[in-house]
Amino acid sequence: MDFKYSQEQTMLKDVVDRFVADNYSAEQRATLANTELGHSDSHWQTFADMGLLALPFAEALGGMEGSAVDVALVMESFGKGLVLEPYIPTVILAGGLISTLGNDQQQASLLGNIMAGKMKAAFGYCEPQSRFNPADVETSASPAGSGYILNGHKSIVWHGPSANKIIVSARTSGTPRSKEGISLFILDPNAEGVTRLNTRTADGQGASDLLLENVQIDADDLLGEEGKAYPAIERALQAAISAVSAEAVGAMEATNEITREYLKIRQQFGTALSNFQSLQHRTAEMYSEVEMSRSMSEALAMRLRDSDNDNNNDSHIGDEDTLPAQTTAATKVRIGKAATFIGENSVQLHGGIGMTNEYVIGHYYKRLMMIDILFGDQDYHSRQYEQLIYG
Amino acid sequence: MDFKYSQEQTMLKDVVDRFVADNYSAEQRATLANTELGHSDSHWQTFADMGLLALPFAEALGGMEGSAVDVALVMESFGKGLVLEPYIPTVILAGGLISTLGNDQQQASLLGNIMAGKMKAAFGYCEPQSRFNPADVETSASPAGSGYILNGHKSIVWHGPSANKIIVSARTSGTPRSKEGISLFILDPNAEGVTRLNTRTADGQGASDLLLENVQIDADDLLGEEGKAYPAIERALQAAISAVSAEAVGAMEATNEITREYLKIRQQFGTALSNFQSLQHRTAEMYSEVEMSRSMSEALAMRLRDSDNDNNNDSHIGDEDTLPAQTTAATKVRIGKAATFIGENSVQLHGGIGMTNEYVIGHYYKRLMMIDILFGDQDYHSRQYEQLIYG
Amino acid sequence: MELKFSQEDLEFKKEVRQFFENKLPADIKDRCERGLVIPKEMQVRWQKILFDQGWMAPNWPVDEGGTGWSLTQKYIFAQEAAAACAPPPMPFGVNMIGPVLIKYGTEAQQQKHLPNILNSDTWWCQGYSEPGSGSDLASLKTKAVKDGNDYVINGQKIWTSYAQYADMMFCLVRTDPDAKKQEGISFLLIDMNTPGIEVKPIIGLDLNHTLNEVFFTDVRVPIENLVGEENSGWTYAKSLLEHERSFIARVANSKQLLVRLKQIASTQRIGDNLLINNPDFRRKLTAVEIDLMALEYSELRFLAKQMDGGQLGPEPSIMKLEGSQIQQRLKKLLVESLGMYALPFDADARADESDYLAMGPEHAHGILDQHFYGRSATLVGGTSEVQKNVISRLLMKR
Amino acid sequence: MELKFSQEDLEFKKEVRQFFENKLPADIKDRCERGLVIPKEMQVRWQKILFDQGWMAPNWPVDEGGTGWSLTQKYIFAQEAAAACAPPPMPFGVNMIGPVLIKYGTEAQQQKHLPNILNSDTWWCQGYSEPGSGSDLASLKTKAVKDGNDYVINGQKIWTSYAQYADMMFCLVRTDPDAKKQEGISFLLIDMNTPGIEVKPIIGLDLNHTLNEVFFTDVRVPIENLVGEENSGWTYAKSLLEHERSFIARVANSKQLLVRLKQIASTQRIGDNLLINNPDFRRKLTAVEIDLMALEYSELRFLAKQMDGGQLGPEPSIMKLEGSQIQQRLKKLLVESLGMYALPFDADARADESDYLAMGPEHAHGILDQHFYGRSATLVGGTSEVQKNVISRLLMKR
Repeated sequence: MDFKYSQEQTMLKDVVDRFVADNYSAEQRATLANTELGHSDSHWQTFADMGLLALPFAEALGGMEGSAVDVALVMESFGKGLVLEPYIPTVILAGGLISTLGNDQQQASLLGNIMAGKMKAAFGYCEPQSRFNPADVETSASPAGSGYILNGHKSIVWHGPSANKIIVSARTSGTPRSKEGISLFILDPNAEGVTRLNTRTADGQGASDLLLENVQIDADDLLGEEGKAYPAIERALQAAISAVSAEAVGAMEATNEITREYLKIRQQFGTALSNFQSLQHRTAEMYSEVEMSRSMSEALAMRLRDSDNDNNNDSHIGDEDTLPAQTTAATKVRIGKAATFIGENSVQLHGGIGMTNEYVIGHYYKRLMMIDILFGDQDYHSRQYEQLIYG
Repeated sequence: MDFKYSQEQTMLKDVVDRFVADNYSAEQRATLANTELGHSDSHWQTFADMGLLALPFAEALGGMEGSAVDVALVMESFGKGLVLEPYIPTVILAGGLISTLGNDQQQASLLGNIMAGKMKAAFGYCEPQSRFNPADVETSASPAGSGYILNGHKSIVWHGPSANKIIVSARTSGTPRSKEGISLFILDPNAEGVTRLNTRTADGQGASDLLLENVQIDADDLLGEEGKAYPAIERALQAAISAVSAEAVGAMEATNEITREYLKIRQQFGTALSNFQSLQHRTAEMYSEVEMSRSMSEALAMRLRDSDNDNNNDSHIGDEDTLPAQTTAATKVRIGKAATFIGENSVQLHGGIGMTNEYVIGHYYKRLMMIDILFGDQDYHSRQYEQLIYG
Repeated sequence: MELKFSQEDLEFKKEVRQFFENKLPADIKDRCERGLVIPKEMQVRWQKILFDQGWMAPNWPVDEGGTGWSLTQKYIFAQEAAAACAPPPMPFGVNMIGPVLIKYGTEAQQQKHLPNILNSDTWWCQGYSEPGSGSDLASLKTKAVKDGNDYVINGQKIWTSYAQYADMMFCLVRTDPDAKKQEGISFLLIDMNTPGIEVKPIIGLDLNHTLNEVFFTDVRVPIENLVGEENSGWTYAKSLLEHERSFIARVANSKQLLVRLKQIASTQRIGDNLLINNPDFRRKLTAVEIDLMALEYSELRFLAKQMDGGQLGPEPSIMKLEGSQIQQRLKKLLVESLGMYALPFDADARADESDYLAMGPEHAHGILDQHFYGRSATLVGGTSEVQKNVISRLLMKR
Repeated sequence: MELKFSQEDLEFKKEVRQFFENKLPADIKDRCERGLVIPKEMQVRWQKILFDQGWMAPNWPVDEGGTGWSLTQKYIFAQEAAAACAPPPMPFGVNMIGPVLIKYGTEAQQQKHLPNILNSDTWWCQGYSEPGSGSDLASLKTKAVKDGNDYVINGQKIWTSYAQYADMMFCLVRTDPDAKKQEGISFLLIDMNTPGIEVKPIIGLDLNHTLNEVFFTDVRVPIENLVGEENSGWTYAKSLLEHERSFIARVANSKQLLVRLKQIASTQRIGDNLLINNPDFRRKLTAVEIDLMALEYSELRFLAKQMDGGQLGPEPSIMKLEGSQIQQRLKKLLVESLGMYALPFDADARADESDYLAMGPEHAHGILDQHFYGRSATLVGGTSEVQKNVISRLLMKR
């Protein structure tokens, strides 16, 4: 039992930390966020050069065979600087699905491009009525010739605007909320019949709605077996939740540090704010929340890594009787609670300056708030957790 | 619009306040609680002499025609001293039911005795499976000759041990949780077939379970129409919730005052505890909770009084669209939350001495905790509230 | 104890409701309902309608243009205004400086300013906070030095709401640097067109321009613009805060938020069901609805106390504390109600003034604005922490 | 990063589980499961079984009678003990004074006391708190004055758990009234049979007699009962507190409470359904279950840090803070699970030693005891408020 990074991991962490320190000051981030793209293609290329875009993929495919733990340490550093590049959508979601379900040709062409930094990708699994349920797919894919015709509405595709390819879920059979009958397709967002509506999220990232009207998809662009995609979707979302949880931990730690520094400097009533007991206690609670979150995040990463490797739960400490899906849901709930508490209180403890767009703390708050919603909010994952236990 | 007591009400309040001040010091209460009976027959006679036992009954029956507001002001004073006598079970519940449903003969004999202080009574409506739902009645009453035979188990009859008569609900028709088919019977707890198991509640009051085995009930002891008792039960419980809410307000105010006094006196780290900001803030929150509770309690009392008099909601301020049942449920939820918060924090702020049976604060805590459960906890009444709105 | 409207009250209520139904312009109502910032033109247009009706200044004496309403009528008016989604008048003129001038202003000041406040020809702003003085307002440093017939002002104000629109500012300045901090402060009226004033925008979390920094460099303000006595400004500022306290809990506004939340939850789908039927969401809604009910009865109870001539102690602080928390809970639930559609918040769409998001349900528009701006509810007008300090100080004295 | 048991660990776990299955007496297990106070006879009987097994003192060095377990093994042992509802050994001897004597005691003190602690022949109590010194322990006033070969003790201790059973007390006394408050304190071993000691019961909210006041009137304690140096007692007391910190969050215990809660909720009826199927109750259960999971991983993470030789900073305070809150939430949910049967709490039945309530489901017995006693979790060993002070002090220094 240990929670230490290996030597390789420590090296990786140092490299990513240094990148964030050098490139993600509050000012640098604000400049980047205000560009048309909203992030940096040059940073993206740097990620490729650093090997980050190849991190989770198999060595045979040219990847680095990194685990969920490795991804988590990268994401934690990203969280500290509120990194804007589409790492989770491209590498973890789209990349993860291609790596799990893709045929040799798909893996070679798509993953190769992703790892080289030449392609960004996204995953469209939400719909207006689905809220957070990935099995709620009303978008239809009907056979047409050797391919399919897609009709429907995929909503809030994270980092859709910059994606060269978007993997979308569509129903090839089954009733609207059945886990059976869901298929994945590799969509060219510029294809005929696709209307891509682009927007920014409150934390400055890209998002798209896709209106699909008789969109023709080649048979080659079916990802995995027809109608059998759900388990891979679930697994990809678990990996994304692990990644975003680690990001939240990094962001929460930074938020707490910035807030404590502010309290030490800001004078009111003739003394530093840090001398007021009620504010001291709040910082203690905020610290405790991030510690609990870190424990969940690291445990989840190990859990997912180990469940990739073998299925023997007996030897796993602390969750002998717990499925990876349960640990995932619990982590999202616990971290959502912490993120909300820390985000809101960091603004409150800053007072007026926390309410401004120019100062950095509001951006941490917004990102933490968005993370609470992303991939399902606390209610959704509490219910998921209960369904796993009580059916 | 006003929240003032009338002159008569102020006089009544002064009399009851004086009684509590003279007879319910912490020491006096502890002595009383340790007697076999657990309260005082002499106090009970004083209540009769003061007219309190006749308060809510019609003038025609010898009562004082007092409203829910009058009852609330008495109960608030009782709450301040944690009065132990069975006022709500006898006067509000049993008395209320007899006054609503009783025939002339029942009213004359039973209410006369109650008002004179010669009879204590209780109301048995819970059962082991019913939790807080008064419509969940599995106890059966089968016709036998001109009367009935009762079989079943009524549980946690508040102040059952000292009651001379216990009104119990039993099913004469309908399915187990139907609101139709519930009848009320005036039970002699010493009748054949009745096993009365007596206990004390955590706040030092009496409670009984009644095991009913082929208990014969005369036709004369049916209270109201057969199978039609539910609306009267609901109304009696609303009156009891209003009364117990006012009691809670009195108890919470006393709790807060005792706690603040303690903080001012108790020295730690070279200064009074009242100088620590985190404890100051807690007292502010505790104060705010009791203020919110008082508003609910007083509004509920007025609401019930006015709905007794007419059914025109339009002119009622603040709850034009709200049924009395909704205000009742909301009040119980709001006051349960406040009572729990104040009770627990009063112990916490006292530290060690708050954990002792000898010191008074623990008794306030226990009473407040019991009030949160009595007649339905926060979950139960939240759900009741929702059912009234959403069906 | 009585919790009923009189027949007159009920008739007044009907009249007020009809007024809002007939006179509130649809475009203004729509923005207000969505929680969007109201542009100056709309704000002034609406205030002039109120002025024409004679209802612009319920808190002023009748002979200055007030309505002569009882507290119950003021309560009814506030309820109906919020229920109708009518924007409240900008407080800086009618609710803040107006009453101060009526009480402490010279006749010349009154004649010059009160009519323009009433008919909304003058837009006022409030120069209180400074970079170094947030909760500790009395530590303000902006200096006014007498020079001939003028005060010369140097310093900086911050968090000045709508200063970019303002014609006038009422402003706290330090006139005696050697006195104890509350005692060297004066209360000045400053024409915002005076040379030496620079207004710089502060963009908020909601990406709107509501707040400003205001810089003063050798700004000359005629001595006749001093309100009351020199160095007694703190007294007037405090009296003004008292006026700000009525309906401080914003109960009527929260009731409207609750109505909106229920409307949205009744249309927002979750799979084959509606959000309003989701027991988790419903329970949060019930919890806040019940807390709001207690808050409203408290508002009524404290109002009744005032109507009886009773003095309020910690009550306004309690109402501010609870009221601001309930507002924030409601605004969070509105965000939560949107599910994934809570994410979009498009700065570009804003810059285009297109105002409407490119995607998502129509009701999503404005909810994040309102939520982000609403985080200030527990900060402005005394932070929650300061309110608790005040409450406990008053309690511990008892 | 690794979160797996080794093969040896898994075998150890099996061995420990079997031990509890075979050796824990059913009567003791039953009381412990219900949350009832364990009488002295049962406590000692069980501790002697642990002693026979060689498992009485996992924290002692092996040559003093310790087990030589790794931290992982200690974690496993604590988990299994709690899951089996085995009462933990009374801490005052084996976990508190034992390690102090091993580190600071004279050889004579060690030889005299350690064996009797290990075999539970001596029952110890802790003389720390005084009426005037709660959170501010170092302000203690009980005086020890040297007189010949004795210290003469006068003063009073309070909240002394199980002093009524104790043979010995370790006690903080003031030996230098003029020194700064932490510096004039000495650490003494006191035979509870010494003349001049009076133990008076304090009955708790749970109506049990766990706590006591202990009065000292001219109590003579031989100088050889001084531990370490005179006036250095604060150091030893602090080192002892460090030892108290392992598994301070009581995760294993809370997991057992959760199991019990689910069992009860699975039998408790609501009408024609079971409580476990009630969505409101279930959600509260889920919330605390998830928080407990985070707490457990935190315990493991901090344990791993210690195994690596890392120094803990605010972590023990965090664990105490979160752990005590979770315990209280679980105990409250147990109360809530009973519905109306949470009301009875029969002092008379207790006085009769009949122990069982006259009514209600069998599982209701003990739940209120546990709940009321559990209110002290956020008080003893440093209140939640003190823990937050400690955490923020450490953080602000960074």
